[in-house]
Amino acid sequence: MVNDFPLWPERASTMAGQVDALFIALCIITGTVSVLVWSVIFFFAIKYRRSPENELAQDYEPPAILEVGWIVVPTIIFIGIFLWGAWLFFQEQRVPANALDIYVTGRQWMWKFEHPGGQREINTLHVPVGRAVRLTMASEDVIHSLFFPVFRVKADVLPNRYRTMWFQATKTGRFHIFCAEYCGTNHSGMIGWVEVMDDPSYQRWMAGGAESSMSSQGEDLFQKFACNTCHTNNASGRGPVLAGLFGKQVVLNDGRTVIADENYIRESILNPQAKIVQGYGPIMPTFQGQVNEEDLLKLLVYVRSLAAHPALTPANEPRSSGPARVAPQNPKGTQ
Amino acid sequence: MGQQHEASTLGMWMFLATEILFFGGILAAYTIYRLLYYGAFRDGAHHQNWRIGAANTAVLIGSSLTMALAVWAAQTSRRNITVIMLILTLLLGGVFLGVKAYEYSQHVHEGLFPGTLFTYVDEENPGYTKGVELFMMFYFTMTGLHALHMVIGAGLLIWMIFRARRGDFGPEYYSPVEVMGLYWHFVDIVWIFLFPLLYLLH
Amino acid sequence: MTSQTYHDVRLMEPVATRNYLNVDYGIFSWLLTRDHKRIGILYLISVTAMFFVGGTFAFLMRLELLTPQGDLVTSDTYNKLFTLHGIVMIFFFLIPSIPATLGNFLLPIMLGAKDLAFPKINLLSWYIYIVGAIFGIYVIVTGGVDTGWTFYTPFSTQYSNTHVFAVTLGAFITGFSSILTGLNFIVTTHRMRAPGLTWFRLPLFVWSMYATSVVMLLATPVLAITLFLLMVERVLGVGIFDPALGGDPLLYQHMFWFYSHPAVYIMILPSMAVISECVAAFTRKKIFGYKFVAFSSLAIAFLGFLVWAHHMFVAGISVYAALIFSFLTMLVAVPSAIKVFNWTATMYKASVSWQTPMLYVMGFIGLFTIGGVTGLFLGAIGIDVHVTDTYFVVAHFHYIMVGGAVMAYLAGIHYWWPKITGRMYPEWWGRVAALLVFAGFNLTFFPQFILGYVGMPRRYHAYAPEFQVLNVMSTAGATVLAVGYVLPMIYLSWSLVWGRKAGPNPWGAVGLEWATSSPPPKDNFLETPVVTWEAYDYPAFLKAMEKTQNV
Amino acid sequence: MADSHEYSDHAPTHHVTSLPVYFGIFAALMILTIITVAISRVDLGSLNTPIALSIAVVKATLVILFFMHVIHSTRLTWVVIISSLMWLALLFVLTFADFFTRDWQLY
Ligand code: HEA
Ligand code: HEA
Ligand code: HEC
Ligand code: CUA
Ligand SMILES: [Cu+2]
Repeated sequence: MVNDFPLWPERASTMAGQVDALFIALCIITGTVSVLVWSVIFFFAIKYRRSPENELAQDYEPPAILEVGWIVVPTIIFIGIFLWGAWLFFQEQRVPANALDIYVTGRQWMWKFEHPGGQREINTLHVPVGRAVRLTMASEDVIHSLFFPVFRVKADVLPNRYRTMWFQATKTGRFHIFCAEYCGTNHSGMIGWVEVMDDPSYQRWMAGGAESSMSSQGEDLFQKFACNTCHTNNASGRGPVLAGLFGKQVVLNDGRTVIADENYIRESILNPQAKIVQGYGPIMPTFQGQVNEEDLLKLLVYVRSLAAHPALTPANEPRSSGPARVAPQNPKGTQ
Repeated sequence: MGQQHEASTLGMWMFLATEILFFGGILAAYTIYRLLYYGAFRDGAHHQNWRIGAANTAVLIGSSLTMALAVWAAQTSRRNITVIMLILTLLLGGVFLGVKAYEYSQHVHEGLFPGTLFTYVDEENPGYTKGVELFMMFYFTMTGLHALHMVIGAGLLIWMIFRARRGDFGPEYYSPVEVMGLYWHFVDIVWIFLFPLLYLLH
Repeated sequence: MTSQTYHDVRLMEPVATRNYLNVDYGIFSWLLTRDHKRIGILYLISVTAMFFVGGTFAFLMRLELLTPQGDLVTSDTYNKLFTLHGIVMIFFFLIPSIPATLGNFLLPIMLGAKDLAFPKINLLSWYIYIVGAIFGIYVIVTGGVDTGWTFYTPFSTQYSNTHVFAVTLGAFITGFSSILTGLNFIVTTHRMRAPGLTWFRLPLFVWSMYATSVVMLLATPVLAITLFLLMVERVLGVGIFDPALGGDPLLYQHMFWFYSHPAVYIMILPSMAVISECVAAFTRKKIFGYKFVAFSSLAIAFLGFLVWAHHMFVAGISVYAALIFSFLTMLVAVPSAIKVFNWTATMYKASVSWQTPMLYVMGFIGLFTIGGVTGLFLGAIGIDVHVTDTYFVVAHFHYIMVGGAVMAYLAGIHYWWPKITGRMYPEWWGRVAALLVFAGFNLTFFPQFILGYVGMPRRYHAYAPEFQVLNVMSTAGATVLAVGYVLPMIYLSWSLVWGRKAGPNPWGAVGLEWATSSPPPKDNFLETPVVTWEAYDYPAFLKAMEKTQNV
Repeated sequence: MADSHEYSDHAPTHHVTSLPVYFGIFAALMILTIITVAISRVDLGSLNTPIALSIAVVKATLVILFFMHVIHSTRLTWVVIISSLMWLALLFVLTFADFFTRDWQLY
C-alpha cells in the first residue's frame, strides 16, 4: 500500500477527488499566470538589457488602462477561487444523515477510538468502506488535530468541547493517521493507521471484541453516578426528563434557548450551573473531575440514544436539528 | 519650535492609538467572557465596593482637571500655578493608587485573588465560582495595568514638576507638559470605562 | 515632467569632508548615538546576527530531518529547535530587518531631513530590542522553549515546562521597539519632508514604510496584551485561554493572529519597498502606475487586518466566520498582484541592468509570486482543510519570507551598500551568491510543497519513511542556501576595507539618498534640499546628468 | 477646528482653552459620574449595560475634546484617533463574528 516515493497522496474518500480537482485547477490557473509573469520579466530583462545602445531607458509608458485589467481580472479569479473553496468546505462540513458514529479522544500522545458497539482501539481505526463515518472528538489535554491525508480531512480536537468531522472511505486499505496540531514532546509520535475494510470483514471485526455497547455502558454509568435518582422517566423527578432531549431546543431560566447538542450535554454534566433549565433549581452537582473524557462520551451516547428511541421522539424538527446534528443511527441499538 | 511641538503631540497621539488597541484587546476578551459567563460576572461585580470606586473616579477626574490647568498655566506663563497644579495632580494620583491598594488588600483578604490564593466560593451559585475567578482575573489585570500606567505617569509628573520649577516652560515651549497631559487624560479615560465595567454592571 | 533644473541638488558633487562614520570615534559614540544612520547600523549588526542564529537552528533541523527516525536529536530538542527558529526569525530578525536597518538609515535621507522626528526614541527602540533579544538569548542558552512560535494555549500555559514566560516576555518587549520605530516613521513622514517634497513625489519606499508603520502601531499592542494575558495565565494558573478552567483557546488564537497576520505584512511591505526602489534604479524608469503601487501598500496594510482567522479554519471557528475570512483573504491578495504586475510593466522598454540587486529582484518577484499564489490555495478553505499544518504551509511562508523578504533584504543591502559604507561590493561574487541563494532556496523549499500535499505534518521530529527522498532534497538545498548566505557575509566584510570607493551615485539612480555623499555626512545633507522633481524622474535626470558629466 | 495645512511651516495656533471651559467640563464629568452611579442602583434590565457604556462614551468624548484639546487639533490628530477606534472595532466585530455564529446551523 505504501509507495516509497509518493508525489501525490492516494485518493481514498469521496472528498479526495473534489479537493484534488480544486487543487489541480488552482495549480493550472496560478501556474499559468506565474509562468506568464516570469516569461515577461525574463523577456524584458533580456530584450531591454542595458548596453551602450540602451544606456537610458526609453521615455515610454504603457497605457494606464492596463491597471484596470490587472485589478479586475485577478479579483474575479480570486473570488472564483473563494467560491469553489467555500463550496468544497460546505461539503466537508455537512454530515450525511446516515453516518456511522465513532467517538475519538485525543490525549498526549495517542488517539483513542470507541465504536458505539463498545469496541475500543488505540491509534488504529477500523472503518467500513463506502459508508459515511462521523467522528465526535474531544481532547483530554491540549489541542490536537486528527488528520487523514488520504481522505483530505482534518480537524482540530479541542479540550472541553466536542467537534465533529466526517468522511466516507472509497478504497480499502491501510492509511496514515497523523496528529497535525503541535501538542508537545511526542507530537510526531501521535500517529496511527486507519484500516478501511470491505463490508464482510468490517462486520466480522465488529462482531468481536466488545463486551457491551457504548450506550449500555453509558446506562451503567448513569446508574453508577446516580443520575437516575433525579433524571427519571417522568416529569415529576427532580431533574428534567432526558428522553428525547438531544437535538431539541431547551428553554433556560433566563429566557434564552439553546439547542441540546453534544456540547450542551457536556456542559450540563460538567458545569450544570452554567445553564439552568427553566422550571428547575440549580441543584444538579457538578461531575467535573469524577467522569473522565471517555465516560463522558458514553454518557453522551446514552443520552443521545434516548433521543433516538422512536417511541419517545416526536417527529424531527428540522430547525432544531440541522443536518450537522442528526440523531445517530445506532447500529447496535440500546436495548 | 512650532513644528517640534506639533511633532511631539502627534507622536503622543500615535502612542495613545497603540494604547487604545492595547486596552481594547483585553476589553474584547472581557466582553466575550462577560457574555459567556453572564451570571458569574454579575456576581463578581457584587464584590466591588461601588462607593469606593465612585469616590476614586471623582479623584481621578479631579486630577485630570488639575492636569489640564497645569497645561493652561504653562501656556499662560504662570509658573507657580503650573508647579502647584502638577503637584496636585501627583497627589490626587497618589490618593487614587492608595485607595486602589486598599481595595486590592481587601480582595486578597476575601480570597478573591485569582490563582492559588483564590479561596472564595460562590454560595448562592457554586457553579459560578470559576466565572467569578475569571472576573477577578480581569479585574486585577485591567486595574493593574491601569495602575501601572498611573505609576509611570506619576514618575513623569515628578520630572515635569522638576522642570516646571526650573522654569523650562512658557507660552513658546510647553509641549512636554502638554504631552504629559495627553497621557494622563488617557489614563483617566481608561478608568472611565473600567469603572462601570467592573463596578457597576451587576 | 520637470524641466532640467541645473541647480538641481541631484547633480551637485557633494563634498562632505566628514561623514557620519568618521565624525567621532569610540564605542560610546555608537552606543549613545542619536544619528539614525548609526542606529540603522546597530540594528543591521544585531539583526543579521539573529538571522544566523535562526539559520543555524534551521540547519540543525534540516540535518535531523535527513532520516525518518529522528535520530540526531531528541524530540524535545527538535521541538525547541523549530520554536526558537521561528521566534528568532520572526520577532528578532524579519520584523525589525528592513524597517529598522534600511528604513532607519534611508527614510530621513529620502525625506531630505536631518534625522527622524524623535532621535532619542529611535535609540531607545534599539535598546528595547536588545533587551528583548537578551531574553531570547537567555532562553536559548538555558534550555529553550518548545511551544512553536505561535504559543498556542493551553499547551503553552499549562503543559509546557520550558521557558515560556521568559520568551514571551522577550517578544512582548521587542514589540515596543517596533511600535516606537513605527511611530517615529509616521511622524517623520508627516512632519519633516523637505520643501517641495509632496506626498506624490515621495519614493515608493517611503509609502511602503509608512504603511508598515501603521500596521506596527495598530497591531503590535494587541500582541502585547495577548502575551501579557498568556503570562498572567501561566503564572496564576487562571483560565483565560485554558478550557479546563473555563477559558477558550480560540480566543487566544484570535488575538494572536490579529497581530500575527498583519505582522506578515510588516515583513513583506518593507521588502516591497526595497523592490520598488531597485526596480526603478536598475531599469532606469519611473515605476509604472506609481499611485497604484503607493496605494496598494496602504490597501495591504488595511485589508491585512481583516483576514487573520484564515489561520484557524480547522481550529473550530464557526463555519460562517470561516467563509468571511476566506473571502477577505482573497481580497488582500489583489494589491499584491497589482504590485507584481506594475513592477513587470516597468521593465518594458527599460534599460535593465543585471547587477546583483536586480538578480535578487527577479528572484523576489518569481518566488514571492509562488509564495503568494500558494497563499491563495491556503485561503480557499476546502483546500486548507487538507494542507493546513502540513509542510505545504511551511513551504508557502518560506517562499514569501525567505524567497521574498530575505531576498529583498539582500537586494537592499547590496543596492545601498555603497551609500552606507562608501565602498562597492565585488560584483562577481555578488552574482554568484545570488544564484546560489536562488538555486539552494528552490531545492530546499519546493519539495516541501509536495511533502505537504502528500500529507507530512509540520513540526514533526520523525516522519513516515516514504517522505524521506523529498526531505533529503530539502536538506541538500539548505546546505547550498547556507553557503549562499555565508558568502555575502564574507565579501561584504571584505569590501569594507578593500572594496572600490563608491562615488555619491554609483548606480546613476535618482532619489535624495544619491544626492549626498557616500557615506552621507552626519546631518545627511550639507544644505536642506529643495525638491523640484517627481519621483523616479529618470528621463530628465539622466539626460541632465549626461549633459553635465557624460555618464 | 484650527485649520491645518500639511506642510505649513508656520507654528500651529497655540490655542489656550479658557478656564470656564475646563471647570465646566469638570462639572459635567462629575455630574455624569453621579448619574451613572445612581442609575446603576436601579435595575433597568437589559438597558443597564448600554446606558452605563453610553455615559462612559460621553465622558470620554468630553475629556478627549476639551481636556486633550482635540477640538482645536489638526485634522491628522482626528484621523489618528478615529482610525485607532476603527481598528478596535475591527477586532471586536470580526472576533464576535466567530463567537456568536458558532451555534448556527449549516443553512
Ligand atoms: C511575509 C509573510 C507572509 C505573507 C506576505 C503572506 C501572504 C499571504 N498568505 Fe501567508 N503565511 C505566512 C506568511 C505570509 N503570508 C506565515 C508565516 C504563515 C504560517 C504561520 C504559522 O502557522 O506558523 C502563513 C500562513 C497562511 C495561511 C494559513 C495556512 C494554515 O495554517 O492553514 C493562509 C491561508 O489563507 C495564508 C494566506 C496568505 C495569502 C492569501 C497571502 C497573500 O497576501 C499573498 C498575495 C500575493 C500573491 C497572490 C502573489 C502575487 C500575485 C500575482 C502575481 C497575481 C497572479 C495570480 C493570479 C491571478 C492567480 N498564509
Ligand atoms: C524570516 C523567517 C524565516 C527564515 C529566514 C527561515 C529560514 C529557513 N527555514 Fe524556517 N521557519 C520560519 C521562519 C523562517 N525560516 C518559521 C516562522 C517557522 C515555523 C516555526 C514553527 O513551526 O513554530 C519555520 C519553520 C521551518 C521548518 C519547519 C519545521 C517543522 O515544522 O518541523 C523548516 C524545515 O525545513 C525550516 C527550514 C528553514 C531553512 C532551511 C531556512 C534557511 O533559509 C536558513 C538558511 C540559513 C542558514 C543555514 C544560516 C546561515 C549559515 C550559517 C550560519 C553557516 C554556519 C552554520 C551551519 C551551516 C550549521 N523552517
Ligand atoms: C441532584 C439531582 C441530579 C443529579 C444527581 C443529576 N442531575 Fe442532571 N439535572 C438535574 C436538574 C435539577 C437539572 C435541570 C437544571 C439544570 O439545567 O441544571 C439537570 C439537567 C441535566 C441535563 C440537561 C437537561 C435538559 O433538559 O436540558 C442533563 C443532560 C443532565 N442533567 C444529565 C445528567 C447526568 C448525565 C447525570 C449523572 C452523571 C446527572 N444529570 C445527575 C438534577 C440532577
Ligand atoms: Cu497531538 Cu500533535
Ligand atoms: Cu495570515
